[in-house]
Order: sequence, then C-alpha cells, then structure tokens
Amino acid sequence: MSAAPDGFALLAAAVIGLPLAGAVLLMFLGRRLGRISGVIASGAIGLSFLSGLVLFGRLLGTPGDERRFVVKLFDWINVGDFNANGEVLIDQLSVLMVLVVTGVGTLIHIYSIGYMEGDGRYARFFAYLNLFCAAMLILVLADNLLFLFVGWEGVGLCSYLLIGFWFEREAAAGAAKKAFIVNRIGDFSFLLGIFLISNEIGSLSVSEVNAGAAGMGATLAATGALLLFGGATGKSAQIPLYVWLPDAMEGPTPVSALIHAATMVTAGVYVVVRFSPLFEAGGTTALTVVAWVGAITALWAALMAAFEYDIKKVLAYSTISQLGYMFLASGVGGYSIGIFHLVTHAFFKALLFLGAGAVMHALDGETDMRKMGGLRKSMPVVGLTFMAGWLAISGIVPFAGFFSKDAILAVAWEAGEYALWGIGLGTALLTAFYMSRMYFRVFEGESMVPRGVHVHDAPKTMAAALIPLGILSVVGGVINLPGLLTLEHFLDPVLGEPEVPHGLTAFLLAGGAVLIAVAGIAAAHALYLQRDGAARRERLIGTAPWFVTAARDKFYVDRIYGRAIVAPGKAFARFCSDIFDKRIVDGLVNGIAWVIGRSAQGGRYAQTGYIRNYAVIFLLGVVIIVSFMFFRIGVGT
Amino acid sequence: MDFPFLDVVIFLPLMGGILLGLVPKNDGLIRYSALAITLATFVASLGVMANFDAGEAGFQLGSSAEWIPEWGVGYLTGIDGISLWMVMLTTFLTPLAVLASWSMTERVKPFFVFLLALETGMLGVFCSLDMFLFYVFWEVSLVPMYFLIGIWGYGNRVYAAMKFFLFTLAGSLLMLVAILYLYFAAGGEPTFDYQALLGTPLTLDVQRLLFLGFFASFAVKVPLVPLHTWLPDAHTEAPTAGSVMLAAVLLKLGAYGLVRFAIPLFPDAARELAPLVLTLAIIGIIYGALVAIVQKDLKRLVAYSSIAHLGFVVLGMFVGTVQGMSGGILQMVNHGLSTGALFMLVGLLYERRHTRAIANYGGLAKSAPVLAGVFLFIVMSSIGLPGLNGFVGEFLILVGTFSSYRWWAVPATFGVVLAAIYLLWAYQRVFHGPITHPANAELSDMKAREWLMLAPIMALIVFIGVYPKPFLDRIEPSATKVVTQLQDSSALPEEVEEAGGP
Amino acid sequence: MSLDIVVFGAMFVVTLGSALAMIFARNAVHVALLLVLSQVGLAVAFLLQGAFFIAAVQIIIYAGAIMVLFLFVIMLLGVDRREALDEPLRGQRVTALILGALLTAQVLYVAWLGLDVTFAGGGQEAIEAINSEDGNVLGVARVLFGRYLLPFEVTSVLLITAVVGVMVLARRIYSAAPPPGAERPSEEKEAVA
Amino acid sequence: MTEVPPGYFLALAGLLFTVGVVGVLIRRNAIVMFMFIELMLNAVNLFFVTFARMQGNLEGQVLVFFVLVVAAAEVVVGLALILLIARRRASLDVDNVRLLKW
Repeated sequence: MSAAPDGFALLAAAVIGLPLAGAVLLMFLGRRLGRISGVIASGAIGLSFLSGLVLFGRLLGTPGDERRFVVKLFDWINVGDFNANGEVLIDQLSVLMVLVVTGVGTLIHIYSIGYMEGDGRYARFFAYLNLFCAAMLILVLADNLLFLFVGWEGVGLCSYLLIGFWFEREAAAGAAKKAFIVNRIGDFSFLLGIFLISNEIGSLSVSEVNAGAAGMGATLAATGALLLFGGATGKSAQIPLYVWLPDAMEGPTPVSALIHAATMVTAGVYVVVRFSPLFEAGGTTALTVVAWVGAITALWAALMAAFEYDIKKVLAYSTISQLGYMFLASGVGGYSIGIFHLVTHAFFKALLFLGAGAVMHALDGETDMRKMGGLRKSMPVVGLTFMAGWLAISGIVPFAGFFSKDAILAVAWEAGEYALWGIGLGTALLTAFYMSRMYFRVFEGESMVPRGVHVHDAPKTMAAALIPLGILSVVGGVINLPGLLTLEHFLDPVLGEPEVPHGLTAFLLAGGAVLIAVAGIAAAHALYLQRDGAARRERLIGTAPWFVTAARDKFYVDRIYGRAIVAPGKAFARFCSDIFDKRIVDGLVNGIAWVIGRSAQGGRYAQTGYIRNYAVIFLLGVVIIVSFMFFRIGVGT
Repeated sequence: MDFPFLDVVIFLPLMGGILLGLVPKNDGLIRYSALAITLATFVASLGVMANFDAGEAGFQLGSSAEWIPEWGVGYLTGIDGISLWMVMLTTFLTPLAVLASWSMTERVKPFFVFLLALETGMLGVFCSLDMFLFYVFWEVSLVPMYFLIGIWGYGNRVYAAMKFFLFTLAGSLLMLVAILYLYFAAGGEPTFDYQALLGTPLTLDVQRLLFLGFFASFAVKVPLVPLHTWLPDAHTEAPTAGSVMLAAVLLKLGAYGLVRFAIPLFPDAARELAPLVLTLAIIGIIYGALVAIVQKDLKRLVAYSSIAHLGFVVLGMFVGTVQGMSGGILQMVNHGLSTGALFMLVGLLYERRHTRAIANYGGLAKSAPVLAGVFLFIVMSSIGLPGLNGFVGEFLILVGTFSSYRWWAVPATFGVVLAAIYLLWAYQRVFHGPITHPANAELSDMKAREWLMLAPIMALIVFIGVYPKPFLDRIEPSATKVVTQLQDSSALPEEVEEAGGP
Repeated sequence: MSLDIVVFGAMFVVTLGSALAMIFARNAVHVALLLVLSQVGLAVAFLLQGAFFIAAVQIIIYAGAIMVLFLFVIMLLGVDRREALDEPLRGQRVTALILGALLTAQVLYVAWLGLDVTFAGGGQEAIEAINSEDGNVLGVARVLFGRYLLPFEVTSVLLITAVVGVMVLARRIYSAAPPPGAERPSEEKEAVA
Repeated sequence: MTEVPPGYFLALAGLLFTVGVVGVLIRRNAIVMFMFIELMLNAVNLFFVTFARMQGNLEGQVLVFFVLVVAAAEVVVGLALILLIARRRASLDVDNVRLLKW
C-alpha cells in the first residue's frame, strides 16, 4: 500500500459528500425548492459519479499492483487500544462499486424525477435517495469495518424510510419496520463479528483484518466470517432472513430498483468478497456455508417467484435468487465472478424494476400481472427495454446475464461442487421460466387491462433511465469478455484469480446453460402464450396442489416466524410487563405495604379511645416494670 | 484558575431559585427568569469545561472548606473527566427542560423553584468529594423531584411520587449505613473526605457488605431489574420537564455513584461481584426492551427503554475495560440526550392531544411531518444508529464487554435488536398508517419554541456520533483510572479467562 | 404501746378508710368530702414525721383551696348527677382489680422489706434538731430559697401559664357564637343552664 | 416525733397510691377520677416526707411543696377542661370522650 496521491482524499470526500450534502440540503429546504429538488439530487449523485470516474481514471493510471490507497477523512472513535477512524479504502473493488452505485443511482434518480412527479413529499423522496447513496458509498469505500458499519446501517435506515415512504398505507409502514428489524437481527450477528475480529486482530481495518485473519486460527476465523455472513444474510436477503425483501416492494418502485435490486442488497456480497481472506482463513467451513446458503436461497426464491402474481414481488424473489447466485459464486472461490454478476445484475434488475415501475405508472399502480397483458404495443420503449432485461436475466447469449451466470456455474463446476452446480442449473431453468412467464403475461398475449385505463408509454425522464440500462443489459457482459476487457483481472490484485474451466468444458457448460434457459422460456411459452396454456397449467397444478398452495403462501415461512418467534416473544414480554412487573415485583412491594397496613389495622383495634382502657394498660406496664425490677435487681438484698 | 466556576455552577440555580421566590407572581416573568438562570448556569459550566485539563485523570477545579470539623465533614468539590460530562449534561438539559414546561400554567413559581433546586441537588452530587456532602445532595435531589411528580404530575401522580420516594429512600438508607461504617472503619482522624477514604483497608467480607450497601442505593436509582418498578410509574406520571430531568440526569446519579464510589472504594468486592452486576445489567437490557415492546402508553414505553439503556451503562462500567468504562460514561450522556429528547417529544404530543395511549395516535407523519422526522431522528439515536451518538457509546460498551466477558456480550448485543423492535413498532403506530382519529389530522407541527429545545439536542447527537473525540479524550484518563482500580493488575488475565469460559 | 402508735393507728385507719370509701361513694360530693378527710389524715402523718410546715400547707391548700375548687365544679355541673353503676367496658373492673391487687402486693412487699430498715445516719434526730433549732418553716425556707431557688422561680412561670391557659379556655364559653365545629349547641346551652 | 418506723408510713403511702390507681380505673366520672389522681399525688407526698425523715434533711419536704404547686396548676387547668367537655358533651362520663378511637 502506498501513500495516496494528491487529490484522492478530496475525490473520495466528494464521492461521499456530494450526495450527503444534497440530502441535507433537501431535508431542510426541500419544501421550498419544490420541483427543482429532483434535479438537485440527480445533479449531486451525477457529480458524485463523475468524481468516481475521475477516481477510476486516476486509479488506472497507477500500476496494477499498487492500486490500493487508504485515505483518512476524520478521527472517530479512539479509546484505549481500540481505534476506528473515518478511513476510506480506494482500490479496484471499491472504485468499481462506487461506479455501479453512482452510475445506476444517477439513472434511477433521473427516472424518479418523472416517476415521483406529483407526490406530496417529492423533495423528501430525493433527500432520502441521496442519503441512501451517501450511505452506500460509505459502505463500499470504508476501510474500517466499523466505518463500513455506518454505511451498512445507514442504507438500512434509508431502506426503512423509503419502503415506508407511503406510510399512510399500513402495509408499507409494516414492511418498513419489518425490513429494519430483520436487518437488525442480521446486524446482531454482524456486530458480534466485529467484536470478535476487533478482539482477535486488534484492528478493524480491511487490510489488517485480511492480513491477520490467518493468524486467528481456523475456528475463530470461521466463526468471525460466519458472524459477518449472518449480517450479510440480513442485508442481502438470504435464508433465513430473506422475508423482508418481498414485503419491501411496498416502497416506490425506483427505490426497489436502486436499493432492493442494484445496490443495498448486494452489500452482503460485497462484504463477503471484501473479507474473502477471512472467509478462507476459516478453512472450508465458512465458504461452504456461504455457498450452500446462496444456492439453496437461489432455488427457494426462484420457486416462490414462479407462483407469484405481483409483478414487483416476482422481481423481489428473483433478486433474492440472483443474490443467492452471487453468494454461491463467492462460496466456491469465484469472488470476482460474484462481483461480475453483481454488476450485471445491477444493470438488468434495475432495468426490470424500472420497467415494472413504468408499467405500474401506466396502469395507475396496478401490480397484479393477471390484469396486464399485450402491453408491448402500447408501451414500445418499456416493452423493448424490458425484453432486454428479460433475456439478460434468463441467460441468453449475448446478453449481460449470460456471461455472469455462466461464469458462476462454471466456477462451481471447476471447484468440483457438482451438487451446487446442479442447483444453480435448476435455478437457471426456473429463472428463465418465471421471467418469461412475467414477460408473456405483461407484454404479450391478450390485454387484461380494465377499460378506462389510459395506457401510456414511459415519460421522457423515465425513458432516459430505461434506455441506457437496456443497452447495458445487452452489452454489459463485455466488461468480462475473455480477451477483450477483463473485470476479473482488474480485480485480481484484490481478490485473486478465480479458477475457471477452459476449452471444451467451458464451451459445453455455457452451451448447457443456454439450453436450459431456452427450455425455461419454452416451458413458459407453452404454459402462458399458447392457446391451451391455461388448461395445461391446470393439469400441472393438479399433480401437486399442496405444493402450489405452499409456494403461494411463501412456504409458510412468514407464518412460522410469526408463530414460533414473534408470538412467543410477545407473550413473554406481556408476561414480564403484566405479571412479573405488576404482580411479582410490584406485588412484593405492595405486599409488604399490605402486611404493614394490615397489622396496623389490627393494632387499631387496641385503640379503643377509652381513657380508662389506656390507663389499665398503663398500669399493666407499671406492674411489669416493677416485677422486672424485682427480678433484675434481686429481691431482698 | 481563580474564579470558582464549579461552585458557582453548583449554587447558581439554587440562588436563582431563591431569588425567583421573590419575583412577583407573573408567570411570563418567572419563566423568562428561570430560563435566564439556567442559561447562566450553562454558560458558567462552559467556563468549567474551558478550564478543564483534559490530560488530568484526577480531580480538578474544586474547592474545599470546613463544614462540620468535629465530624470531619468538609465542603469538598471537584470534577474529573467523568463528572465533567455529567455536569455539562445537567446544565445543558435544564434550560431545555424549562423550555419544555413553557406552557405550564399551574403554580408556575414553585414549579420552577423546585426545578432549580433539583438542578443544584444533582450538580452537587456530581461534584461532591465528601461522602457526607454527597449524601446530603443525594437526598436533597430527591425532594424536588418528589414534588415535581406529586404536584404537577398526571392522574396517578401521588402514587407514583410515593413509590419513587420510598424506593430511592430505602436504597439510600443502606448506603448511609455503609458510609457510616466506612467512616468509622477508616480510623485515624475522622473524615468523610472521599479521597482520604479511598485507600481504607477492608477485608473482603466487609468490602462485600459495604459494596452491596452502596450498590443497593445506586441500583434502585439506575434502576436495575428487579428494583425498577418505580421508574415507569414515576416517568409516566411526571410532567414533561420532570420526566426529562428524571431520565436524563437523575438516573445517571445511580450509574455515576457506581463508578465514582462503589467501584473505587471497594475494588475487590466490585471485581468479585462483577458477574452478578453484569447479569443484572443484561437482564435489565433484555427485560426492559421486552417489556417496552408491549407497552400501550408511549411514555411508559420510553421509560422502559431507559431501563434497557441504563443496563448498557452499568454493563460497560463493570466489565473492567477502558472501552467499556468510557462507553458507559459516554452512554450516560447519550441516553440523557436521546431519552430526554424522547420525553420532550412525547410531551409535545401530549400537549397537542392530551393522551399518551399509542392507540389514540396514528398517521401523524402526514399532519406533522417535521415532528415525525425529528421523532424518527431521536428514535434512531436511541436505537444506536451508527453516525449518531447512541452507537458510539453502545459499541464501545459492547466491544469492551466482548474482550473481557465474551458470552455476556451476546445477549447484550441482542438488546440492540430489541431496541429497534420496540421503538420502531411504536413509531409506526404513532406516525405511520392512516389517520384514524380526526383530532390527529389537524395536529400542528413543530413550533419555534419546540425547535429551540430540540435543535441543540439534535446537533449534539450528530456531533457526538461523528466526532466523539473531545468527549472521549476527557473521559478516557479518568475512566482508565477507575478501570485500573477495578482490575487487580496481577490477577486479571486469569480471571478474564475464567469469566470468558463457558 | 405509746401514744404515738395510737395516733398512727387512728391516722392509718382514717386515711386509708376514707380513701377506700371514695371508691364506693356514688356521689361526687361524698367523694370530695372523703378525700378531704383522707388529706387531713395525711396532714397528721406529716405532723408525726416532723413536717409541720407541709402539714399546714396540706390542710390549707389541698384540703382547703383545691378541694373547694373541686366542689365548685361539682356544684357547677350539677350535684345530683349520678354515676351509672354498670361498667360498659368489658373486663375493665376485673382487670383493674387484679392489677391493683398485684400492685398492692408489690408495694406491701417493698414496705415489708423496708419495715426493719434502720438508718445509721440518724435522720430522725437531724430533722428534730433542725425543727427545734430554727423551726420547721425556717428550715424549709432555707432549702427552698437556697438550693431550690431557681426551680421555685420556674414554678411561678408554671402558675402564670396555668392561669393564662385557664383564662383562654374559659373565654371560649362566653364567645358570642358557638364555633362552627361545635357538635351539639343545644345541649351546650342546657349544660350551662 | 413519732417512734413508728418509717416503713409503716411507706406502706400507707403505697396503699393510698394503689387505691388511687384502682379508683381511676374503675370510676367513670371525670371529676371523681381527677380526685383519685389527687389522692395519688398525696400518696407521693407522703413518700417524700417519709424519705426526708429517713434521710435527715428537708429536701423531701421542699419537693412536696413543688408537688403542691404543680398539683394546684394542674387542677386548675384540668378542671377547666372538664368543665368545657362537660358543656359540650353534657356528660362527665369519660367513656363518652373517645376521639382517639379507631
């Protein structure tokens, strides 16, 4: 690590500071700025993107192995031997993430100018978006695990604010709260990981943690890594903490695109990749867990996506599933592949969400796919870009998703994890199927749109975001095209070179993946576009109706969590509050008071009020005292 | 330094209160006078801070005078890095508490006189270096609070005031016995001088008993479960300013007492009984949070959250690491700010709607967006969102706990999750959702006076969250000193191993 | 058997007998008269023991002034008031008698112990000496205005206080309107009448 | 002066005292009770005089003087109180005055 060149600190500060300043400005003056606030926010994040680009350019200007700079922004917490400062790490990985976050972020900001038009809290929305970007940039740039945690929680807060943006709806408010709390459960694990690492390594800096990980011993390293991963399952919506993401679709659609598809939810992947030496130091345990959790989540979420009717929820499950892919890739050692998929996913999933948003915008907020259909003709721009996204996520050559997904499957194969590879392949089939199902139901076939709804294509600002993303979804794969531009090798100094198959194996694997994708699309075509599709669907459901019921009810996971954790917790809390506090503790206190009171009551009866009674008692006392004196002093002496 | 800033700070409110008694019965004049007095106190305390030497671990800026020389009672004051912030917190929040009771119309004069007397009592506790003086201030601070709750409280105020008084009095009597024992056990020239009593040699058995005597008093005040039931009642029934002072400062008296007296005077007993105290602290964290979840009364909910937060403070103080101790002390300030602000906000809601029941609210974010934003900001501070003050304190406490009592840290950290649950759920029910009650639709948003009392707190919350250095730099030397007293330097490593075991 | 013993025996019987009779006398006036008799007997006892001044004061102040005051009050409140014979307090009489008997036993036991105690210092001779030299009154005065001067003066404060207190108490009776808390104003009038 | 040993006088005083006590306990008329109290005071006076004789100085007799003064003051105040009570209650029965009751 060499000293940071001049200007890096300023650039890094600009990258984070611009959206932060925008957020603060809009927070306080938003109401006065009115409509212009959208432009201000977009400008702030756009400038941040430009700063990121400059940073990237300057980074490319330094030799490959020395592209790693730590810049201290401010002193933060220093007590005893514990130190955590506001330090940012500028290397290939973080700059790439900066570009993704600010790039996609800028497009989504621009999209939102049109999408949020007319909303009563227009300025506030952009304030939150800007704040989110700032937090996300802190997350990806932080060199210190604790500083990273600031971003980590910051994005969680913004996610909360934005999911609950339309808080008048009970569902939105509940979803926001659920997202925050479920994430907090993940953070619980994440914090413990921070404690463990800080305690064992004595530092929280990325480089020192990664360097010192090997010295921790396998068990501790694995524990630390898994604790961090526990946090990642919350943020990146993996089993068992994925339940918040489908609900999070209550937020405005640009939010879903930015936060719940492109950026925030990938933070978990980023952390796993960032601390890959720590995960590796834990032997195979930690990585195996990561890979398997990812794979199972990918399949699990894809299953639910296949039965969902809500357009945004399908995309949400799809996101969970794709994030599972990323963890799968990281778990088998393909860190840069995971990041590659993260990038392409950011493109096409943001695109899909924005497209879905445009559809909803056109249909007065309708999200049920059964009430759509045949929209391609009335919304050509949206239809076309959506098609690009659909083909990309399905993994059709040469769209972006093909390259990254194929690379993940290949790297799993090469690692000898055939079971994981198999799950990945199955998920790919499902992915192609449910995405095609969505595309067909929404854009092809007969229109189910109720009469009187005026369908219109995306307004200009929305199209301005859709088209670049559409292009990126088509050609995004080139950034890792073997021989042309290699993201992998760009990241190699940070993450090491992944082991990928070569030659015929690679070709066969890729071909297989494409075939699977085509098969999925064909199945969807047969079930949803052909004339007797409905009948076929009936028959298919008839073979395992219980499974369909279960899948449509999210496999009862929410209910199980509710019954097994929330309800007993609440019952216990009620017990504490109503029984323990009121009856036992207060009961004890009041009981003592009652006993004293009661004995005083008893004593009261002795107070007859008759003077002569008192006098008798007086005399009794006298007799006793005199007797006592006889006894004590001795009689007759 | 020649000017006795500290003594001025201690007695300025009391003097002001006495003068206030002479002011004619004009409510406006009384309010402004009270505000002026408390602001003057705050300014004087800034003088204390300016003259404070950050590198010094011992006591400074104090003065000493004879009081009852026959008994060895003296007027000894002084502050270190721990009490400095407690003093600052008190002087900072009292003007805001005055602002919070601006709309008070009933018996205005005695209210502010009691409030000022309360301030002197609390400042006196934080600055006393004489056990006798300390005890006097300790009890003195009880009386104004009793009247604040009992006279200006809500429905069940008399019960709450009595409960508050009896609980704390019962605890402090045990402490009195312990103080007297210490006084007689010290031998030599009779003295109540804290620093002279510090080195009193005591057998472990005696230490244990005396520690428990002090602990009983402080544990009630903190409060630790199961001695906590006075707190929800007192908080709920107290007027806003009373709740603010109670939560922000009065509870700190207990935690402060632990770190100032219980640990340094009886280090061996403190070390031996630390696991017990830690267990109680953790029970407090979990228990307070759990109970808060199901509360139906907004103020009660905040009150229970105090129990959880103070559990963190006590946890940090007894884990025997500098991080834990510093975090605990910083967390006292943090809790004072965030919970104080929460009570102010609940007070604002109450002023508008005259109800504390959560069920009567809903959808307020629509009618009062700024209020909702401020509320959320404070909630986030209380939850411990990184970048705000609560996180710095909680994190230091937990990281300190983890390094010496690994398994204790796990449930304590879980308390962070619970905090999010109860506060966000309550927030959702109050501010989110549709407006179900017509009165909520016309709810007015923040007014200038309300900004005036919340903006300083919010600024400080961000400042501590982002740049806690000035605070930590002053706390650390004193915290280190206490921690070294708590640690038996030779025996510590094994003990930590033992404690960290299963 | 000297005259002494005869006088003592007579005094003993009169004093104790009249005291006992007080308990059984139904009429308050009779009680008062019996008390006077008993006090006269006591005065004799004082004389027997050489306390001439006290004996005289006993007769003049006690049997005279104080008892007259008693009689005044009895007259004022109605001489014919009869005390009810029943005892409303359960066990009161029995307990009182038992305890009284116990106390009597104790007192007699102590007296019995002291019956044969002799005084080496010759107390009796000393008293006789004083009485014969300066006279009893002068002797008492020497002690009273010597060593006990301050208490003596303090008693004057007590008396003044008592006088003022009684005046205050008595004044209420003649206040124009009965105090609002008065329970039964009609009976009050009746009682005055 | 008499040859009768002081012990007999003491016995007389004690008996008078107990008679006074029993009288107070048994009688219900306030004035009568008061008179029994006087009787007890007189008994005590006899003790003092007898002790003076035993001690050989006059201090016991002086004390009787003080008792007399106190008794006089007490009687005056006490009777005034009785008078007031009697007017309010139309009765001298102390059992009717029981404001101290539960």
